[in-house]
Amino acid sequence: MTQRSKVVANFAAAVADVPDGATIAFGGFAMPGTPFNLIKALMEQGAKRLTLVANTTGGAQQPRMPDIGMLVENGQVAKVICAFTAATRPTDVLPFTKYYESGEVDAELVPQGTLAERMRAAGAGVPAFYTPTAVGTELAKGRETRVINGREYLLEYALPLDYAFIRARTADVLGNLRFHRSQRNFNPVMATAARCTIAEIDDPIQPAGSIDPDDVHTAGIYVHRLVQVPPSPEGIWPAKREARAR
Amino acid sequence: MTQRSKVVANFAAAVADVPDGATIAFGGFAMPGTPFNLIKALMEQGAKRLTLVANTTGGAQQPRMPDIGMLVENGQVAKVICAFTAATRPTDVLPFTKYYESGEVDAELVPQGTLAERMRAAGAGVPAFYTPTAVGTELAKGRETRVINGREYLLEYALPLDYAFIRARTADVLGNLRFHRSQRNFNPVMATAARCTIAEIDDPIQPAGSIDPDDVHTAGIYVHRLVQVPPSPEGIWPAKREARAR
Amino acid sequence: MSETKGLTRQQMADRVAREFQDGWIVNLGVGIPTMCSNTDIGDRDITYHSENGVIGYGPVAAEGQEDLNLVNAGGQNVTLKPGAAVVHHADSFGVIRGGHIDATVMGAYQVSMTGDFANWKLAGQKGGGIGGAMDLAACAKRVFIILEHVTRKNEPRLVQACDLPITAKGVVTLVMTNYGLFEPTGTGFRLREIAPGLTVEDVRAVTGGTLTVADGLKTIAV
Amino acid sequence: MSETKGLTRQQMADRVAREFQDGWIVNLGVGIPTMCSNTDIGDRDITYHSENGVIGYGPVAAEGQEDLNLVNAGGQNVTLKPGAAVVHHADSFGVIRGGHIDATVMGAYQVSMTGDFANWKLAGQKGGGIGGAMDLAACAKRVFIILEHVTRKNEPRLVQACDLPITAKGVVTLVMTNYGLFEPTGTGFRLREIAPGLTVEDVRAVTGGTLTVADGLKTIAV
Repeated sequence: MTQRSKVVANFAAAVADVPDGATIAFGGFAMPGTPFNLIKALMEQGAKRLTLVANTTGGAQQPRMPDIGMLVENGQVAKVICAFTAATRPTDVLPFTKYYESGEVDAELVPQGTLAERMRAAGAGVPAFYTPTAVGTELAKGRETRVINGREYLLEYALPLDYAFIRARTADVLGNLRFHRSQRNFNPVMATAARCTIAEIDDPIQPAGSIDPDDVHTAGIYVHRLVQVPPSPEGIWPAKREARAR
Repeated sequence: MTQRSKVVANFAAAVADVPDGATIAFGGFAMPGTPFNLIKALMEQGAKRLTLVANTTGGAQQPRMPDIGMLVENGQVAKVICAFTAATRPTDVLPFTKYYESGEVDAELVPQGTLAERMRAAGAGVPAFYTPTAVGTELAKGRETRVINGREYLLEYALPLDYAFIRARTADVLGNLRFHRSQRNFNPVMATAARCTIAEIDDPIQPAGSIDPDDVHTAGIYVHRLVQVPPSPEGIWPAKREARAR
Repeated sequence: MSETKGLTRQQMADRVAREFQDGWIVNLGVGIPTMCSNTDIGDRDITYHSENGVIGYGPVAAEGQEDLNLVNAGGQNVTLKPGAAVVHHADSFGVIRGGHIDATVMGAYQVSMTGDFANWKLAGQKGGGIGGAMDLAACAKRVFIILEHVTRKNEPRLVQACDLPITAKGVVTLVMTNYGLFEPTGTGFRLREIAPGLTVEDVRAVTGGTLTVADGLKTIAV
Repeated sequence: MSETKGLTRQQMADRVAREFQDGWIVNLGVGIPTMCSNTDIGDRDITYHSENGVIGYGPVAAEGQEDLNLVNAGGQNVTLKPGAAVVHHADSFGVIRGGHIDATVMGAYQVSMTGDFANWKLAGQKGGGIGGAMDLAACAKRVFIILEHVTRKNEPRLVQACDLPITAKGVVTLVMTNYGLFEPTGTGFRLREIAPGLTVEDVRAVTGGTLTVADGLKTIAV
């Protein structure tokens, strides 16, 4: 049997087919697991009227890395689905906030756990579920709730994706992935929810079967394209500094 | 800081507090991952009017291993929640079937994926969810369905557990677990759904931190008691034969 | 009991396996379906998935080479192919319900011309054996059924409407029997290929509902 | 802008940390709450959980010793304690929603005497910053809030009813401010412990709703 490699030559090739209007999720929580190189490639590719899904819109840290806020500034974005349209600390101003406040870009604000679960549901064929989160808040206004065993829950729908852009430490050519530490975050969940998952990989991509089947974090069936992150400065933020602080 | 060990001296001590009327789930799919030693200990402990949750009621293979059917035969069981009350092949007769058909024991027949998802939901704080499974069948009769995006789905409720009895290959004293190959099956899911998870462990239980945090299959926060499986014949089915067939 | 006509069990499995396309993820049910993984389909790369969370298993292990903690849906000790991955049961049914299975192959008692099928409960039985069949039937992209064409009493298993409790409604895309390869059309069964040594009239005599015959009917190569 | 009275930020965190009981699983929010993990609470074994799936993290990493791929909820490079485990985001919020968090500690703009609190959206703001706060607030066994007792305009943050959009209703079990340690009682705030150098009347003057005082009111040890 042949086992084809999913490795794509470069980031431009990996994102070339993203059409206008696509829904794309981006892994990452703070820096770890963020697909900086794919975001940069998407800015160059130029697809428009995108719906983006991510924890935050970025731009909270300096120096600024490629983030969703830059795609917004680049005029590529119609809507963002995220857990923060503004910073937690009111004195921090996110670049995204002014686009949202001015109405140039739409946003759907979703509690972080609900965001993760909606994508998990999409990947797992669950079209809707109930959650206690956000009951009694402004986010629940006018929405369907249900009392189960004496407690009120909010109905939430699955969030399916066209693309997931993710980042992992290790991959084999079939797309089996391993994440390092908190690099994992949203990445495995988004991979299950997307029709096409594109992963940028820190370490040299390995032959099929190099990862023990018990140690795979994301199964290759969920990953469609792999791109090796080249050495810095061409590749962004390889982030290889690791303490042995155990 | 102290880090207490969750290791219990023996199986009898591990199951001593199981009260009459408890709901207990048992991991395992075919032989791998089945907590044979805990089942045997529960037979000796004698708790009654139990509700048992498992994929099957056992008894399909010879020689017969400790299984749920034996707990039924032992007069300890009020109800079984499972994906098989009878064998797939009508000519195979499960020991459980006659107890069910005679009305001595109640059963709730649940599709296997729904069974797993109901426990996953209980562990993850989702009280109910929709699934396409079993729509239009006898199992859906009289039950609530809902059309979402043009497709009909069945409402299913979380299945919380008092106890989960599971089996893993590797553990540290804090209850972080790793499963070998298809030993994993229902075990991690049941662990999240139970108020008290008891795990029997194949290999010598290791000091805290012996398992790399990226390689933990079930986090120790979900595991309350560990019992080392002693060497055969005292310990049942260590099942250590492994091919290097890669 | 009628003499078994047409294809053997392995020949049925072989013919179904030849439907699998390169890159597919396939779930094989207990019994004849598991025999599909023995079939040589050349260069095509198929990932076999099993309900217990094994993604990418291979042939049954050689005697003495078994890993006793590694089984397929039928409880057989299988091997793993390079690039295999193991997940837990909820994630494994996430693969299924999430629509990631290209084809599922199952046995059945009956299939109807509208694509319903029954495989979990016999007439008058209390309870039954569902396993993962309802999840797979409702969610796989294609549902292939392999079954003997007639019951031991020589009654058709391809029927106008199932009288046994169904596993799922309108999902069957292909039906393989020892008599031939069929498609439920909604108003009947279309015979796509016929077993060697049988005539269309042989088939029609033991098929419920309406039988239509594909243009240029082929004989199954065995 | 008022002069800050009473406890420092670290003293507030220290007092809250001393509420943690042996064996608890605790989630610490961004800001003052993360300072709880610096507090020495002796022999007690606490497992710190962070929204991004880290279970069992320890102190912030020493300079030059950071693992850049390991952060807590505030984005700080932390260390791991022996026995730590990492899970993905859906599983991490499974820990939260499933009721496995013994206590969550968060900052807030306002807390009401019925245990509502507000920490995601300012008056007139479009959108906001929710993060994991609503999940944690709705599902943790205990919700501890740490906040400055008054706003920059010297207005109370402990109020009869929140006028900002709430994060969750009736969930707050303990409120820590620079003025003292309080419990929302439904009909007011009960002052359990007071900051050194302050009187009950100092506290009452800048507290919304009704203030009651615990029998044998203690002064917070700093």
